[in-house]
Amino acid sequence: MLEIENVTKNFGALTAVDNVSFRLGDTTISGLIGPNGSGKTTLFHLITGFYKLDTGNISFLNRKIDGLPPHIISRKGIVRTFQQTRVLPFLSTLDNLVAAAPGQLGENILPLFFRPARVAKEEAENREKALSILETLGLTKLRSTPAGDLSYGQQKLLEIGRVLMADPKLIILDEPTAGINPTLIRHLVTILENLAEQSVKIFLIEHNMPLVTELCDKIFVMDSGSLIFSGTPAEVHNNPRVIEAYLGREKDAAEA
Amino acid sequence: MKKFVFSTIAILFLISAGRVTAGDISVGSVTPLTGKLAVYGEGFQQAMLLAADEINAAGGIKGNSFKIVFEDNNSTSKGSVSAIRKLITIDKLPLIFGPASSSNFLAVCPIAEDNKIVLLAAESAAASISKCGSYVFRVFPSDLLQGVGVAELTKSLGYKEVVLTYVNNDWGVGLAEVFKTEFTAAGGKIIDELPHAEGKTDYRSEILRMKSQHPKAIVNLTYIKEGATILKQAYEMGLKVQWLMGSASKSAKLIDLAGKASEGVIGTYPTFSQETPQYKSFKAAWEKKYPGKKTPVFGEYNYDMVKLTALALESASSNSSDDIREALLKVSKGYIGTTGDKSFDENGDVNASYGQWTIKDGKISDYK
Amino acid sequence: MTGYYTQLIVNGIVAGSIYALFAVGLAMVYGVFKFINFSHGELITWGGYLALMFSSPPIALPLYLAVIPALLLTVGIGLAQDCFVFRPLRQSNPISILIASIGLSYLLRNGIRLFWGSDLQSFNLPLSTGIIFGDIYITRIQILMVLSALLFFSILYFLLTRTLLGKSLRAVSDNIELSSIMGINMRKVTWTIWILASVFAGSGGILLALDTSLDPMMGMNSLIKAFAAVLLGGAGNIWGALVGGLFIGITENLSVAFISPDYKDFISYGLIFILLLIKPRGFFGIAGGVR
Amino acid sequence: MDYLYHILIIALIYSIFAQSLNLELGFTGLYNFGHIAFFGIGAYASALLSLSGVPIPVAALIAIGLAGIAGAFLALPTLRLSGDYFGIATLVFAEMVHLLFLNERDITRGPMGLPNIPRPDWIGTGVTSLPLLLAVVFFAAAVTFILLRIITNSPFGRSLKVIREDEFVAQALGKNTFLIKTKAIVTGSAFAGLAGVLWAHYITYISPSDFTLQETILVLLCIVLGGKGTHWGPVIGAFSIIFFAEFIRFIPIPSEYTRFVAPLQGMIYGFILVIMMLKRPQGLISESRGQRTTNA
Repeated sequence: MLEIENVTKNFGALTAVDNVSFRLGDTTISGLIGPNGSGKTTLFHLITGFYKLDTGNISFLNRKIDGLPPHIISRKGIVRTFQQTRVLPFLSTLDNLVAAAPGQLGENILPLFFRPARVAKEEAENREKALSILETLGLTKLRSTPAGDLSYGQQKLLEIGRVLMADPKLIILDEPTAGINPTLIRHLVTILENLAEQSVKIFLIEHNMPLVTELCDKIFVMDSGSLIFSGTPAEVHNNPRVIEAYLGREKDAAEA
Repeated sequence: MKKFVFSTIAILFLISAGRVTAGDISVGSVTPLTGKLAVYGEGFQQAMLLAADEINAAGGIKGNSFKIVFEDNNSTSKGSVSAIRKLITIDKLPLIFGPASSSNFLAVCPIAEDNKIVLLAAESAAASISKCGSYVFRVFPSDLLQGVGVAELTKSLGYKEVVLTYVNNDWGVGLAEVFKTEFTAAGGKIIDELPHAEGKTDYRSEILRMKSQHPKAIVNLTYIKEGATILKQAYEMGLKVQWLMGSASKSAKLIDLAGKASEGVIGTYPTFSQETPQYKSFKAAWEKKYPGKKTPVFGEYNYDMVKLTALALESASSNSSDDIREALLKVSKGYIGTTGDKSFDENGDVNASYGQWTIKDGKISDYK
Repeated sequence: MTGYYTQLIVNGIVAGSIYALFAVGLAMVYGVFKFINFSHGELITWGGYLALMFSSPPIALPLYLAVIPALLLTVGIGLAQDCFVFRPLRQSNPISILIASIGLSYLLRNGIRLFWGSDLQSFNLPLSTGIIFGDIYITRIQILMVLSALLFFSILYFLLTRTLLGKSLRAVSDNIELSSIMGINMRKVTWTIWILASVFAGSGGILLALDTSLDPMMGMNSLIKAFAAVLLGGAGNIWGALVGGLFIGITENLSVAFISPDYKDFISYGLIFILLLIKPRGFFGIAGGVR
Repeated sequence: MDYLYHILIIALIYSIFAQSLNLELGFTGLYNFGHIAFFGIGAYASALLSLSGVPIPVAALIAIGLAGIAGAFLALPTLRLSGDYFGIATLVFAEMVHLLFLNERDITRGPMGLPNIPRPDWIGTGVTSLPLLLAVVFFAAAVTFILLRIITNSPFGRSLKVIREDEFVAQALGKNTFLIKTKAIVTGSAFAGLAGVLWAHYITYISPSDFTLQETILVLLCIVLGGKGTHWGPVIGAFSIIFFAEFIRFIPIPSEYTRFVAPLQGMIYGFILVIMMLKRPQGLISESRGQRTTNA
């Protein structure tokens, strides 16, 4: 469904993403791994339109999406989270979710005055949906707390919830489990697996290898901006280049 | 919220109640004590206070002491409107001295007219003030006269072609319009015309542009601050021309600021002889009250305005605006103040003859 | 006529070098702390007024000596700004800092009005015709202005490239969080920035006052141009500030030859507007992005 | 009483103006330092049209529309700029508009200003018109308050806040942030235009010096003091500031000291801004954090 062809992105002299090509087929949950600075997040920014690519093509459901602004890409069904959590701190937990509902009529000014009933109905439906997502996330009790007051892990969950609210076709998660405790990780895994059953595709960056192995059907490995390998978790574990990419770094780090 | 508003209002009225004490006869004054015109406002105020002191020393008005309630207008029209509303409603004053600067004056005109309050101006020159209404008077001659004066001066000096520059505000533009009409009608030619912004510190580009026209004379209708800066910078840039200026820059302050660059400037001003006993006594009183201070621009007009007002209040049959207005018209007939004859015409304007001033040896003197 | 244009360009360079002096302090503060300091203009004004105070009775120091306490006090104001307002606000949201700096600017400007009045003031320097090169006139003060700007920028260049302090300063403006982890003495760097910014602004203010005159709005008026210089040069970039300052000075002066001088400011503003639109991140753009 | 009417009218006009800026600054997080331009455009447009014989209500509506269009004109090119850059662009825009008022003398009469701006016949010009004027201005302020309250309490208002809190998140959630911000600026500008219209027909004389950066700072102070991003904040701020300014007139000060009053007042305003940011950045009223912000 997502095709990436010969994508390159330079920052000045630095090539962050170097001629990367791959496609996300029918795989339900795919992972993207690689050492720090290997260009994973940059690639996510390119897919979601936050960075403009220098060369190459990206298409989604057979339509070209590179060059489109982020909000259009989001409306086409690719919804993302960010590496560092980005909740809306002043808004309540519930509003964080309701705000994410796509295509709200009430987000235009005129319908507020000319079709208030319709806006109110839509708002009620969105609230209903948001409440049920809060239920799933286990955050119901915190619905009127400002999102900025939630714990880090809860904020991560809320971000996932926000993505769910947006009716995505493909979810892009940038390190969803970084910095949260094991109990919450299990909770998250359950949520993601449930999602996968509802035919939503997931593409995630993750450093937690056991988790990646458990969740993902297919794994892509990046190093220094290039895609060096792709395959099933088992294949990845046994691939010498991948091991070298990781171990090499660790060796360097140990010597430094 | 409500509590806050009401308590503020309550405090406002509480304080205002004791403001004008019995036994006083008060008039109001909207004066630019702050803001960009504060340079002048302080001088106006001092001149007015000088006159008030003299009036009180001479026994006040009908045995009551005379008082001027000053309200600052921050040199803006918004401030002027607030100030005059306060003077009219809270202090209930029948006569008010209007703010300097024609644009501020024009903003308060309709209010005075609507409330039938006598409004006097001592330095607002815009021609349109004549049309303000029957309660508005000014002891300062209209621009119309001054523009004609400058045009005549230019002609009499034999300049057929001049560069015209003026401060880009209501006063400058109004004056320049009159000058242009008069000068071109008499066969003069304006080679280049450029306004300069008010209150800047660098006019070199404007001067260069004037210089590039190689004029023999430049008519520069501007204020002290702007005038001094232009003269100084022109001097530094080697622009040697005859500068012709208006009355607003006729001040010792101009010489202070521009030094020898101001030497030789010729200008016009609504003339009044400095040899009259009225002027001499003003000058003496000024030096006594404010030793070491030079008489401010338009100070004499402010002084005359207050003196004339006192006369009108003295002769008015009551303290109502209408009576004061009547009295003012009456006492002004043939009144000779520091600045000459102050007889009001039907528009509330005074006549004036224009004299010529020049700067010689670092002093302002009459140009003959 | 060529003399006319040359003279306009010369004037532009003089004006521009002063804008650049103002801009560089703004740029340094922006570079490290990432906010636009509205009260920077007041450092300019205070510099000028303080020099006037020390050079006129009752203190009446000769001008070249009066500059020293004036600059010291300006630096004091700069450091006080940081100490009492900006340091406590460092973790606040950007709009709070911006509003606080607007408030500070208003406070300091009205302080000038309180002490010296709104009246125009000037140093009573002996007046003389400028020095003539061909048909170009330039005054001694103007030469001093350009030379000082050159000197200040050379010193700054040396400081930034040749000294340890300069290196840590540059590191900090690249990444403030990383630098504090790397063991750079943040307090020292902060002080340096404010001292440099105040000295540049104060000296520029004194020079500008010597060249023209003093009024409470002088800082605010020059500040808009300095902002423009910073933005044109790329925020946080010191050399950009120099180029931006000169560019604005020359453009606005040259424009007078072609359009009415009333629109002199209009042209430089319009230019800022257009250039911002074409190059939203200035001439020397810095890579920005999401994280 | 006239004086009280006058203060109330001025305070109400400023409360409209402050509310309109609050929509941009408080709710959307747009640092618009050129807001006075739209106040000025509204005032000039309505004054010029009504002086040339257009019926006043029509002139007022056109003027409000023009202010809104001018808002779009500012928004379209500048909204791509990030925070500080946008602030400078708006500041510069306002200075340019000011210079146009000052120098396009054939249209605006330049520094001479526009005197004798008419008022509707049923209001009239005399002293007796003040209570009626107050009623009209109060009505306008109330309408502004209600409309802006509906707008900000809606899903639209929520997306404004989403943009304020995190524009990237808004984009990632499919919000067309550019369009939404443009709408906020157009709406804010139109209401600023309304305030300008009321101002012009109340004072009946306008000149370019009424529309300067100074006024933007004053209205910024109103918002910050009252509480940005709240409904009552700008209103309370406007009333506090206007009443405070008038209150100072009643402190008996010997005339030789009056020249210190305005600088001190300015210093106090500046000090309040700084102290508010240090001690209570949310203003007198704080924006309700959390809770449900929508009821549409």
